[in-house]
Formats: sequence, structure tokens, C-alpha cells
Amino acid sequence: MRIATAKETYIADEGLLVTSTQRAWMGVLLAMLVLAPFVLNQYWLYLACLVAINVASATGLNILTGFTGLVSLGQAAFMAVGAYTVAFFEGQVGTPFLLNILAAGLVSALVGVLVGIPSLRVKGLYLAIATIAASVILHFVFTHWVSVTGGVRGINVAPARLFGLELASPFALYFVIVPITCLMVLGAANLFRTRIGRAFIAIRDRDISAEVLGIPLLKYKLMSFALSSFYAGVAGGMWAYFFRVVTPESFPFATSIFFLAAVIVGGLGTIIGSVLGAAFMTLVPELLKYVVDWLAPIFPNAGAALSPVRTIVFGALIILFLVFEPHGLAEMVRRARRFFHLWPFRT
Amino acid sequence: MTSLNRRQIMGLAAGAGLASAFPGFTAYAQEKEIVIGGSIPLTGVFAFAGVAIEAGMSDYVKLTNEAGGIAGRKLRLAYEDTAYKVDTSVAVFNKLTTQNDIHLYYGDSTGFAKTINEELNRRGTILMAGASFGSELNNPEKYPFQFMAGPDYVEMFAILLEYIAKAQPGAKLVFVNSDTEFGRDPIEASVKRAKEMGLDVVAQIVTPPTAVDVSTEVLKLRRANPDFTIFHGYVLAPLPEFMSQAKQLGLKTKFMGTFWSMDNSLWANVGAPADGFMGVMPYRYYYDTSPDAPILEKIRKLRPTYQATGYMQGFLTAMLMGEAAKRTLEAGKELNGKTLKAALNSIKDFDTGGIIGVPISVPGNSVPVGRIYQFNAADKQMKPASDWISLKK
Amino acid sequence: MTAHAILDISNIEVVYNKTIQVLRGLSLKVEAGKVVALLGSNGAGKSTTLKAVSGLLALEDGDVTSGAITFDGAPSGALKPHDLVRRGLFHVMEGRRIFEDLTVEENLVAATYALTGRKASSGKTRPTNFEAVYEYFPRLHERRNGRAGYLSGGEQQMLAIGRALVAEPKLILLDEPSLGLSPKLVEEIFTIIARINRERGVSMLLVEQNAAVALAVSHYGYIMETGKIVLDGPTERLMADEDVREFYLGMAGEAGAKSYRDIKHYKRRKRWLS
Amino acid sequence: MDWLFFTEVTLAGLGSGALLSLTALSFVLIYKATRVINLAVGEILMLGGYLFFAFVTAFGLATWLAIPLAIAGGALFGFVVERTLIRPMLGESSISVLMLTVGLGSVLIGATELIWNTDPRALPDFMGQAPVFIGEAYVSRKIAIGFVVSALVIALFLLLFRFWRGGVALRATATDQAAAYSCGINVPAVFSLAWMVACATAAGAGLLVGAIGGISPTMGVFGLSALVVVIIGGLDSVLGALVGGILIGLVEAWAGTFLGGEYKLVTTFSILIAALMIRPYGLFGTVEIERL
Amino acid sequence: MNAAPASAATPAPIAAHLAVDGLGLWFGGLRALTDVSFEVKKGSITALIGPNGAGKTSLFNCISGFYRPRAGAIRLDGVDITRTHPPERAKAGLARTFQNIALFKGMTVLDNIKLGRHAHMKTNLLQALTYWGAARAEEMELRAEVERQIIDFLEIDHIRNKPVASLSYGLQKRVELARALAMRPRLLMLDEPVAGMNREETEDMARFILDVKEEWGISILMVEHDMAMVMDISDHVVVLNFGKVIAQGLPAEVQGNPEVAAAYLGSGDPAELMRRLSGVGEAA
Repeated sequence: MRIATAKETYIADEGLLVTSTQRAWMGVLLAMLVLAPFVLNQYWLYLACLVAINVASATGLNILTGFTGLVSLGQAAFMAVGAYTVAFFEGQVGTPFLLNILAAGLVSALVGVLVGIPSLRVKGLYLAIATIAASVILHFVFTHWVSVTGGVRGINVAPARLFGLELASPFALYFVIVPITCLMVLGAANLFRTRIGRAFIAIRDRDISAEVLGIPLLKYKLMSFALSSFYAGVAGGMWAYFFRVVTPESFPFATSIFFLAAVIVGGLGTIIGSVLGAAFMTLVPELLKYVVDWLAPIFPNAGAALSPVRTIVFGALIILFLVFEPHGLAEMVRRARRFFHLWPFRT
Repeated sequence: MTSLNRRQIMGLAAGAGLASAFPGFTAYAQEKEIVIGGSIPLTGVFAFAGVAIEAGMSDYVKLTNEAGGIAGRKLRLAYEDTAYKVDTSVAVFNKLTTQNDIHLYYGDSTGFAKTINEELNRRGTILMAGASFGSELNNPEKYPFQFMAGPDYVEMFAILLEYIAKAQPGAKLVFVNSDTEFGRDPIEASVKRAKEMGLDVVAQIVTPPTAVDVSTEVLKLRRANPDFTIFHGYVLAPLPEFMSQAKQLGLKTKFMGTFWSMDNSLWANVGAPADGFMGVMPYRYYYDTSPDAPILEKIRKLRPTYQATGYMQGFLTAMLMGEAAKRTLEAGKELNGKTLKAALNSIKDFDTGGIIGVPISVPGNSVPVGRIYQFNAADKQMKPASDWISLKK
Repeated sequence: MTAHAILDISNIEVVYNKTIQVLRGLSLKVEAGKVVALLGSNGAGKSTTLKAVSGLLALEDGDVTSGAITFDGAPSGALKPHDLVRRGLFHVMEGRRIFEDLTVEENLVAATYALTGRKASSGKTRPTNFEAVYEYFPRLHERRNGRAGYLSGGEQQMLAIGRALVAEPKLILLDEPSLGLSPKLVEEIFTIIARINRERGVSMLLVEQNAAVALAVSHYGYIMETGKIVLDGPTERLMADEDVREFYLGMAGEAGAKSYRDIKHYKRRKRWLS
Repeated sequence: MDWLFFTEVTLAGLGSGALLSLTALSFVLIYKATRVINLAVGEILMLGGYLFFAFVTAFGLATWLAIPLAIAGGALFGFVVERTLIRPMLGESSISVLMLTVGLGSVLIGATELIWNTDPRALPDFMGQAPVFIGEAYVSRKIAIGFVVSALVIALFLLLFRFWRGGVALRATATDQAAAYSCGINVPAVFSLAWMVACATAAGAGLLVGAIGGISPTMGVFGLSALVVVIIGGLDSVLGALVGGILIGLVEAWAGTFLGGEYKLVTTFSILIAALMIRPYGLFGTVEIERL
Repeated sequence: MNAAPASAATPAPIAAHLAVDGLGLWFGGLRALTDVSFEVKKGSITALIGPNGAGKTSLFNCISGFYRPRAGAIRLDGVDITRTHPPERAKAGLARTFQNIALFKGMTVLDNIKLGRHAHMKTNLLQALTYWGAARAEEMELRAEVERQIIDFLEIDHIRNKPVASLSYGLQKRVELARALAMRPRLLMLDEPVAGMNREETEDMARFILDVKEEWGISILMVEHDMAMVMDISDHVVVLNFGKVIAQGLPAEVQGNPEVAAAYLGSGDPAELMRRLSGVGEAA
């Protein structure tokens, strides 16, 4: 980030991080991200990578659903397209790692554009259901286009290689996945400082008047679909390298629900919301496991008996956030920031 | 200034709280014990099996520890729920293996077995078995550190076909499978095998994974009019409806299933329409009082009510793992994937204490033994319909 | 005032979202059988006043925090909006708020719920008073089976008032009936408003930006600014008031209408209250 | 072409189509009154099945008593959900409320697993076994009964909305709550009623579906097919639910028989997309008026 | 600069800024517009009046491209734009406000105004994601221009960072005007700019409209029912009834036209109305 000069006052005013405090905190956060792999054990690194992958995908979905107002229940399918692309390119073409990730994003974006075509005519919840239809059709393709997808058995993916190094452990992959995700989140934040981001929001708020104001609807709706599924595709591609096998069951419909829930819990239409929401929803089940562990001495069968509780907690979180905190974690963070800004003078 | 200090204190407190909430930051003490890790589906579509598997494995651990453990070392089961989702299973695997010194692992699905295989091969420290009898896993070259405590799905079909070929040579068959990886697994190979055995597969019916109403499939079945109908890829639904409709239509076909649809209590709940359902079962049932089954006696003492088939599967899997560990340690070798697998493959004519009615060997990745059972609605029990069938390679 | 007041608002305060105060001690009365105009600038709280009376405030997270509203001799505060309607208080909301997806006649059917507990015919899908509506508004009869969303603005306003007629109320709250209507239609609608008042004895509380036409049909008028009444009186008196003439009727002193072309830049707003 | 076989397949399709219509009706009722797509319909269906199961097995009630009780349980559930969850969400975006019902479905599944564990179960038989023959064509008895019940219920609702002004109240409430209030409509009562009747319908459908396919915590996926039905039929149309249900039932039956079971889902969803491209608000759905 | 595609038809001589020629529009059997022709001269205010349902909004929608007319042509500076899409028209210099305020509720005032410039900007997706060089420069230029020319002009600097939803009705209308101005219009279309405003607020808006015409040199086409304002500030008045032009000319001419009075204006005099109304009760 450049420090504003007197000549460029508007640059300072429109920067992503306006105050020096914000910049300082961002520095701390980045330092923590760099140091994390040397402190955390393999399990937490695994989770960190998973969170990063989910953040990338949730950010994409938030661009489409939170910012452009097009509800999609097909995010998992777009991720699957990315994952299959990686598996195919890695196994059959043999192109290098980063190129495959990029290809995953691009192929996914292409599919996203196809799925987005009905969005000009089909609106709101009808569109959401149309995206379910698209994911069913994609699932059918994954299962039956055996020569490319390996059918129900799926494809095993060789470990990623970068500069001659094999990236097989979460430790190694962390150094690729987390930076890619950071860049993608930064890209999304940048987007909403420009005319394209504004156009997306305009379409969300009132699409027909946006058109009269000079925004070609179909082009921008498709662009949003493309971008969102590009994010999903890259996330899916990283997923493929992370889990190293892709099958039609890898990305079930429940995953799409998961991402929508993450975006809602985090905060629709905010970048930080996608990050917080994806991290929160990924980590909550893990934390619940600890709760169950602590309860184990009291309830000997806690592991088995309390596990449906996780299903309940997942649902309850969605409900509670929607009812009590409809703007999600992002809003809570904002409130907390205001609180600390004023603290201790006012509460 | 005061406020700053207070803030710092709060920060420290928060940090401490965080550290205690995230055990990943703290090191774990190593104990002299053998840990069996487990990604077990206690929720989700496969939970009915997972819960039973967990029970079976912990009972084996308990009995073994009561008898002094394995080569003087205690067994411990460390598992977590996966909801039958691959990514959760992997997460559990990573978590458990960082927190425990694990050389034996139970995995929950074919998808997980395939996903984690690369990791197993890379580590070379763990021997894994699981709930999947996927035929693809029955390949010691590709899956050197995995095995299954029973026949793979193709072998299960083979056992059924062998029974049919003997009972009614040249019989007409219909295969019914669900449109999932699990359901499709053995179909192709088994159609070929049936042909080789002189059996006639007159139709294959595929049902969507979420099928509720099967009327049209029953109509198809009626047209094919087979002597035997073999289901695969289901737990229970929609089999009862399939069978009762077929009976209403006066079809004479005999219905058969594979291991995961052979649980006695599920069928006992179905009642009359279940009468005559047959299937392949690699283990004895809980209530089997054969004299050569002392383990079953012990199990009944531990758990006075019926235990599902998953229980036996979990129990035997743990037993084979224990046996492999025992043989490795007794040979004075270090526990790792290679030694454990070698020890496992050294098992020959092994007495399972009656869980399986014949002595077993583990030449490769599977235990290709099974028996045909048939449900008797009056007694609400699966009864043996054949002798134990061991497949020759 | 000697006549019986059908509506008596006394010193009410209204707060939105528990934080934003909109009305600050507002009082007004509507005498039975009269039309009362409520004028004021945007944001003064006119619509809020109507919603406070009809109970619709609760839907927008608003509360009457103090004061009392009496309708037809009984306090109305505790009553739900639909109960108030059934007792004869009908609110024709700003922007017409017709049911776009329903046909014209179905819109009228919806209003028959207002008759619940009052009329023997209340359960019928088509009570006789539809004829009265169609008599006032023959155009609605022509389009009775058409979708209400496709009516023109004027026809939608007619339908909104028609629904009020079906409900056979004692008091109608009218919020900006002239909004977006052509001068001629404004005259038509207000003629009918006056007819309804005179022929059926229905009292009305009328919120309007078009002060001239509002005062033309009213007997009494109130002018409000930032949440309270700043001026009130019989219509004739208000129309003679110099401030009302300048700021509401657009008359420049005694000379008559002033032109918009002559407006000065940076004109300071007249403060009604210091 | 084997016409008898075709007829039988068609009849079976009609039967399952009627069940889809009945479930779709539950969607429609709620959407009509509250503009909410209730994605928990499948789970409420499941709840109906489990309630019946519990009444018969755990409490030992007779089936004739357990059936109305299970349906009443559905109504009670609808009442509670509407009061505690849906009403506070008034005015929120439709996607938020949609996700709320997704959360609700998840909670229901978890609760069911907690109480009844995850075993699939068969419902006690309350329909009898003897097959039904129409001419020479065979129809499963359960399917036939399901068809008759569904057809009667849907016909009842069609008549109700034709001749009873309640239908107008429902739609008026959905279009504009404040305006509905101002017309004297008891809006909270309409909301409650819609949810109660819809959930009772779903619970009833759950009995029929459970009787045919057994009950399990995963049986809620049936709701997804019903969702396709309402999208094709139009979210706010009872007639659409009927026609859409029959259509999807037939398509599924034909696709499953003549193409293979694995083609069922993909065929119905392809038809869904095609239908939406031609009629974005479904066959009988109300077209929203767009204005600048 | 001119993005409108060249028409195959020979362009009409540039007599008018906007020329509507023989426009016809019908939905099914319903005729919304029939043979509507009129012109908006450069630097003038033209008012479009007529009864509700006369087709004013349909005509506006045809001009801004939301509806496709079935007959006739629309020309902007001599270029036929009848078949172009709304965004292209916006780029060609056609801006409008809406009868029911159509601001974007999720954005601040500043972003709403910036959005108006959309069609004139060039940042592509890749530049937007990186926010490098050209993209940032373009945004900064826009910000400076919006601040200097529009926010100051319309006196809305105190609300620039507020979400539009929190603004009063009158301010929202002003922000909408600001957004339209950000579109760099050559022709500004205002749909009932003072509906729902009282005299005082109407005066404010009238002042801004006159300033836009005089200081920015933008031509204005407006639909409005407030006859006092229409007659005072417009240079040319077009009257529609049943989708046809029944009169047009100078305000005074139109006002005196008996057909217009009968169809649209009514008595036009509150005093007269009051006299009539007081007789209503007795007459019935």
C-alpha cells in the first residue's frame, strides 16, 4: 500500500486500508500467516489449508450471491469442475502445477458462464433452483464421461510439483494455497473499488434500472458467474492437489449449502464476511469435537451419541445468525471495532 | 496508561484461552500403547454401520486389554466421527495421526481409502482397513498398506454366484444396483463372471441413489422374470418395497443382497415381506450359538442385546489388526506399514474365535470367505442357507 | 370543539428502531363527519402519524412511546391493525399498495375481511357493497377481472379507495391520494373523496402534498413540521395565512401565484418555530 | 412396444407423481402466503413419518389414531416454526429465509438422528398388501392409495381456492403485508394457518412416502424432487403443483424405465432448465410485474 | 466518442437534439402509443404531460430502451437509436431518473453517483482485480470530477459517504439527479422529478433543473404533473392522451387548448374546485 501524498488525496481516501492502525493490523496478520506453518502441527496446518481453500470458494460465491444478488446453489459443482480439470491436466496432459490451477479456474469460469445464461430470464429463487439443476447435470457428466473423469471411481491426482519440489504435505501446500487465496481475496476487494464491482452491486439492488444506467445486464451477470466460478474452480483445483483424488462424490450438494451458509454467516456482500464465514464454518465442527472430547468423561458414549449434535449445530448456527445477526460476522467485527475505537470512553 | 495495561492483560488472557482451546499448540506425551485410529461415520447415511463398527472395535480393544494387551502393550482406540464425508475423514486422519502415534487405522469409505492411499504410501507407517469392500482396493500393488476384513464386493458376488450355480445351474439373474460408486462397484466384473459360470444375467436395473418409489423398477423386474435378483449398493430401503411389490405381482424370484444389507435387526423390523431374503455374510451373527464360537459368547456377555453386522466387521477388523501387531512385535520388529502388512499376510488358517466359521487366511488385501444366510420372518432371524464358501484365487 | 371526535390524538411521541424519534408530542382531532387535512414537508412525520393511528407502525419497528390515541371513543393503542380496521378505521396507504397479483375484484374481496364481525354478509365472497364501489368508479367495473398490477396509476388509486369503501369505515386515513396523478384525475379523485364524505358521512384524515386541493376538500387543517403541529385551524383561516400561502400554495404575498423561474438561489427555509 | 408394460409404467409414474404433487402443495401453500420457499419440506415429511412410527411403536397407538396424530404433529410443528423463526424474519431477503429453512432442515435431521438414531426403518403397514389391477395393468396398492389420497387433497385445495375467499387473503398477505392488514386481514393468523396446513400436508405426505419407501433421516431428499415440481408448475400455483407433479412423475417413470435409473434425475433437471428458459415463472406461476 | 452504431437509414438533418418520429407501441391488442412524433431542441426543457395511462411512461421507456417500439424511430443528434440496447443509449448520452426512486440501496451516495459514469469508463475485469495503473487512475479521475462538478453543484457534500437508504425522500431525488448527471448526458430525462414534494421542495428541484439546463447546457425531457412548475420552467410542452399527441407548443398555447383542458387539466383552479365540491353533497 502506498502512503498518500498531498496530490493524491483521493487515493488515500479510497485505499483498502484507510488508517495506519488498519495497516498495522494487516501487517500483524500477514506476519502470523507467514509464521504459522512453523508453529502449527500437521493437523492445524491441514485445517489452515482447508480454510484457505474454502475462503477462496466462499469469496467467489459472495461475489455472485452477496454482491450481484444471484443466488447460486451450484458452488460445489463449479469446484468439482476445477478439481476435475486439475486431475485431467495433471494426469493426462502433464502440464505444470500453477498452470493447471489457472486452467481449473478458466474451465470452471467457462462452465459458470454456461450455467449463468438463464440468469437473464430466470430470477431470484427460480435461478437458485436452476443452479441446482446445473449441478445435477454436471454430476451426471462426472459419473458418465468415463474417459475424462474416470466415472464413479474418479481420478487420483499426483502430488503438485513446484520448482522441483514435491508438495505433498499440508506444510508444503500451505505455502502455495494460502498465498493464492490471499491474492484472490485481495482481487475481490479491489474489484469493488472499480466500475465493475459497482455494476455488480447495482444489478443486485435493482437490475432493470441498472441497465438503463449503462450496464449491460447479461454481460455483467455472466461476468459475475464467470468470476465466481473461476474462484470456485481455483479452489477446487487446490482441493484436488490437497486431497489428491477426485470422485463424483467429492463435492456433494451439501457442499453448496455449506458455502452459502458460510457466506451468510460471514456476511453477504462483504469481503471480510467471506473470509470469516468460511473460516468459522470450517472450524466449528472441529471445535465441537473438542467439546465432545471434554464431555467424554461425563458421558462415556459422548462421541457416538453427541455426534448428531454437529448436524444440529450447523443448522442452528445458520438459523441463529439469520435471526439475530443477519449481517453476519462482518457486522460483529464492525461493532467490535467501533467498541474498541471508543473504548473506554463509551460502551 | 491504565487502560492500556488493562488491554494488555486482556490480550494475554485471551491468548492463554486460545492456546488451551487449540490443543495443536501443545505437545503430546507418548505412551507405551498401540493406538488404532479411526475415521468412523457416526452420523450421515452410513451411521447405522459406523455406530456398530465403533462398538465392535472398542469391545475387541476392551477384551484384549483385559487379557493383558498385545505383547504387553495396551490397545487404545482413537476415533472421530466423519459423517461419511471424505474431507472430514481426511481431517480426522490428520488430526488423530498428529496427536497420537498411530500405526493402525480404520477408514470409513472407498472414497477415503483411495484419497488417503497416497498419504499411506508416502508415510509407510500405517496399516489401514475399513468399512469399504471396494474391489479396487483389493490390489496389493496399488494399495500396499490396506486390507479389508472380508471379501471385496466382486468376491461377495462370486460367492453368491457360486451358490446359485450349485442350487440352480443356468439360472436367470437380474442385478439391481444403486447409482453410486458403492453400487456400481462389482456389476461389470460380476456380469462377466456369471456368464463364465453359465448363468444368464437377463437385466440390469440401476436406481437413483435417492429412490423411494420403485414401482417402475418392479415392473421391469417382472418383465425380466429372473430366478434370482441380486441387490447391491443399498442398506435397506428400497429393498422391502421392491420385494413386497414383487410378491404381490406373484414373482417367483429369490432376492439376494451383499454384506451391508444383511443386518438382522433391520430386516426384523421389516417383518413378513422380508421372508426369504438371502445374502452373503462373511461373519456369524450375534445370536449364533455354534459351539466353536467362544468369542460370540463373550460378546453376548458384554452386550446383552443384538449387535449389528457392522459390529462383527469392526470387531474382526480390530482383531486382524491386533494379530498383525502382535506378530510384528513378537518378531521383534518395529511397527510400520510394511512390517504390519507382512505380518497380516502371514496369517494362515487363523481361528477367529468363531466370528468366521472357518479358519481364515489373508493372502492379499481381502479375506475371501462368506456364507449365504436367509431371513426367516417367523423367527425374525437370518439363518444359514449354505456352508462357508471360500473362494480360490 | 363541541362535536364528537371520532379520532383524538393526544400528545404522542413515536420512535423508530428504539432510537430515531419522529413524532414529538403531536396532538390532533378529527370530528365525526369531517375531512381534516394534515400538511407538512417530506419527513415531517405525516405518514408516521397515520401509521401510528392505524397500528401499522409496528410493522416498521416503530413504537408510540407516550401519549394516547382514541378512536371512536375507545383507546386504540392495544389493538392490532386488523382489529382497528374491523372497527371501522381504514388506512389507504401512500403509494396505493394495491395487490398487484390479484384481480381488481379480488382486491375488493380482500377488503371484505374488514367486515368480519360487523356484517352478516362478511363471509360472502361478493357482498352487495361492491356495486357501490363500481358506481363511484365505473372504470373499475370495466376492468374488474383484469390484474390490478396492470391498472394505470389513477385506476390504482381508485381501487385503493374502493377497497376502503368495501370496508364501510367510519374514518378513512388517506395518505397522498394525488401522488403521481394528472391534474384532472386529482380533481376527479378529490371530488369522489368529497362525495364519500358527504354522502356517507365518513370522516377523513387526509395527508397531502398538494395543499391547494387538500384544503379545498377539508373542513379543518393541521400543518406539521419535524414531528409536531405548528399551525392549525379551519380551512378558510389557513388559506388566509400568509406563510401557508407562500410555502404551501405558492402565492407571493397578495399578488397571487409566483413563478418557479423567479426562485432565488440559496433561499433560506422559513422556520415555523424558533 | 409392449403397451401393457407401458401402461403399467405410466400408472406407476402417475402414482409417484401424485405424491410429488402433494409434497409440492406444501411448498405452494407456504409460498402463496409468505413468499418463503421452505426447503425443510423434505424434513417435515420425514418428521411426519417418524411421528407416526413413534405413535405406533413406542406408544402402541392404533394406526387409525396415529395417522391423524402424526398429521396434527406436523401442524403443531408448522405453528411453532412460523411463530418462532419465520415471523422474526419478515421483511428479510428471500434468500435469507430460504437458508433459514435449510438450517431448520439440518436441525431436524440431527434431532431425528439423536432420538431415533440413523437406522432406516419400515413403517408399520396400514394400507394392506393386495395388489390393484386396472384392467390388466398392475398398480402397487400403496401407490394407488397414495394417488387417491393426493388427488383428493389437491382437489380439495383447488376447490377451496376457487370458492373460498381465504385464497385471496393468502395471496393478498403474500403481496403486501401492510396492505393486507389495512384490509382487515389478520396477517399473523394467515401466516400461522398457512404454515400449519402446509406442514400438516407435508407430514401426511410423509406417511405415504414412508409407507412406500421406509423412513430414515435421509428421506428428506424427496423434497428436492418436489421442489423441481413447484418450479416447473409455478411456485404459487396449486394447479401447477398438480400438473408439475404428474409431469415429473411420468418423466421419471419413463426415463427410469426406458433409459435407466441413472437418467432419472438428470432428465427431470434438464426438463426443469428447459421449462425455466421458456417460462421463467413456471407453467402456472404468477409473472412478476417489472417496472422501471 | 459516439458509440451508437451508424444506422442504415439516411440520418435526418440535425435539426433537433432528440427526434421521436411516428413511434408506435402495442402490447397484444392494447395500443400504448400511436404515431407519436415530437422533438426536443438543444438546450431546452421539454415537458411531457397527459393523463395517467396516456403512455408517458411507455414513451420514456421506449426512449431509454426498456421497451422496443413496434413502429417509428428515435434519433439522438440525428443518429437512429431505435434498435440499440439501453446501455448503448446511456453511452450515447441519454440519462434518466425514475418515477419511483431507483437508487441502489446497498451503496453510498458517492458510489451511486460514480455508477452513473459506468458506460464511459474502460477498466476491464483483469485491471479491476489488480487495481493497477489505468484502473486506479481512472477511478481517481472520476472521483475528482464527481467531487468538483456534481457533489458541489447539488450541495450534497455532507452526505457523500452515507448509504442512500438513510436519506430523506427529497435528498434521494437529488442524488438520483446527481447520478444522472454523472452519466455525462446530452439529454436528461426526468420522470416526475417533483412528485410527492411540497411547494418548498419543488422550488429547490426546479432551481436545479433550470441550472442543469443553463449551466451545463443539457437538454431536458420531463414528465411531470405539477402544472405550476411545468408551465413555469418548460420551453416546450407535449401533451399525450390515449397514446397520441393531442397538442404541443409553448406552455401558454397548450394551457389554452380546450382539448388539453378537457383531457388533462380539469378546471386547474383550486378555488373553482372548492366551489364545485361544496355543492357535491347537496347534489347527491
